[in-house]
Amino acid sequence: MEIRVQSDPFDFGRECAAFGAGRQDIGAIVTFCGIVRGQDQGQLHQMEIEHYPGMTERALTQIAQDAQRRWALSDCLIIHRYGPLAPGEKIMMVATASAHRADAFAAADFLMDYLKSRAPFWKKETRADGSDWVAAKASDEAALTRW
Amino acid sequence: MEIRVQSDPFDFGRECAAFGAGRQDIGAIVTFCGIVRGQDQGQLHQMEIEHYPGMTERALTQIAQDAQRRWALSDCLIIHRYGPLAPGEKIMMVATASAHRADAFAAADFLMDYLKSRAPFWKKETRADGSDWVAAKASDEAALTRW
Amino acid sequence: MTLEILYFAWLRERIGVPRETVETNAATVADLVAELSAREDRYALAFSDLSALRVALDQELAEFAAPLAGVREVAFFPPMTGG
Amino acid sequence: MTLEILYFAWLRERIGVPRETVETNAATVADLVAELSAREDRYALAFSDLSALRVALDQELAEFAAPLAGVREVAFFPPMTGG
Repeated sequence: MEIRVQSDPFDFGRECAAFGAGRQDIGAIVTFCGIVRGQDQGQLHQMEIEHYPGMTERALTQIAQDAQRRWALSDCLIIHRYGPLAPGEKIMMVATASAHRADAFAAADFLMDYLKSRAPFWKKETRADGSDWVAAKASDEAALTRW
Repeated sequence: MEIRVQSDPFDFGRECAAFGAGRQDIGAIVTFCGIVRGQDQGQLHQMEIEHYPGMTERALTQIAQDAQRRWALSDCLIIHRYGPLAPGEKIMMVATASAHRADAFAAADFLMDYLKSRAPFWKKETRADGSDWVAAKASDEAALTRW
Repeated sequence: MTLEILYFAWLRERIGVPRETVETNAATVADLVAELSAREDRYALAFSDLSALRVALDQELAEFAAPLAGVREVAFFPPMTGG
Repeated sequence: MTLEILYFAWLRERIGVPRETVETNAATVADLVAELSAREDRYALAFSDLSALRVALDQELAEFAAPLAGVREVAFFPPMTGG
């Protein structure tokens, strides 16, 4: 299990290639990558991600441990960036590995749902007409009841 | 949308890196990779994948088109190998891209379920005590009723 | 009519050939299976449990009750195990 | 007791500082919020709708009714929007 919170970019392809490499007990890998969309409600100039250093790592670790208790995971990776991001940049990724696909899919889906609403990150979007903090969606909070 | 059926290995990391690259309308990418497990019911020496050339490409295209009708996908990729594979080798992958994570997750999960039971591939496993064709699982057929 | 018949996986191994060309007047897939099974034991054995088999007509999955009119390629195989 | 108080996102912007050290006898988070709100308008304004806010005590999510005994770090912030 690995958790990384960083301002630097990460290489999604390289992380996917390295995740679970060389292991013969893994039958299924699921990865998710979140990307800054440029065309959402007018052209986005920048997305700034604020976080709570210390609590972020704790929250992500707890969420990943929760996933490992619920499903038979061989491995689990979460990378999340903070700081200013441009449209098209990769914000974060998760990867899950398991013997079977159902576990890997469910765990990745679960990680994303919890990470959205329970890890201390906040997004601020800057457009031509100014800056706004992204409001939490009721649907994201509702998604947690699936688990 | 891209469908590739090939005996050659593919580079999972490179495919993940290239998928959806440079697009600003994509907010979420989900990828799945299937890998030959070595330790399933005794040490596996080799997995041989047989397929039905012609029908395979048709079936995968239909499954991908189905996914595109059901969810708002920006892009969709399926790569599936055939021929002899060693433990640890990557068998296949799917990737889905969408504005939002729910569509990307559901579509990737759907592609895998249909690809398992509706695309003409058959697996033969060779172990110390001989070779056996992998039997289809009732749970894989049952998974189709989810959609 | 002339049909190209394909066999895959263990069915191919039991029948002993990956494909063959057959002259037949069978109206449906089930009729064709009966005709082949009557021909030789290896077919009768391979086709003994149709619930364990699938059929595709011109590369589309079909039922054993499906008519063969207009069909050129028939494929028999066990349930698929991709992914 | 001495508490380190942290603010994030628009709450940080409205209150005008990312963190501050506060001497207080507040028994619960809600008491602390009332104490801060009585201090200056910018706090009263920022804390006017608690349903739009979340609180963490020593980096663990908590309720506004939670006691502050033994706590060293209190963080206030809007609902999280990670991923």
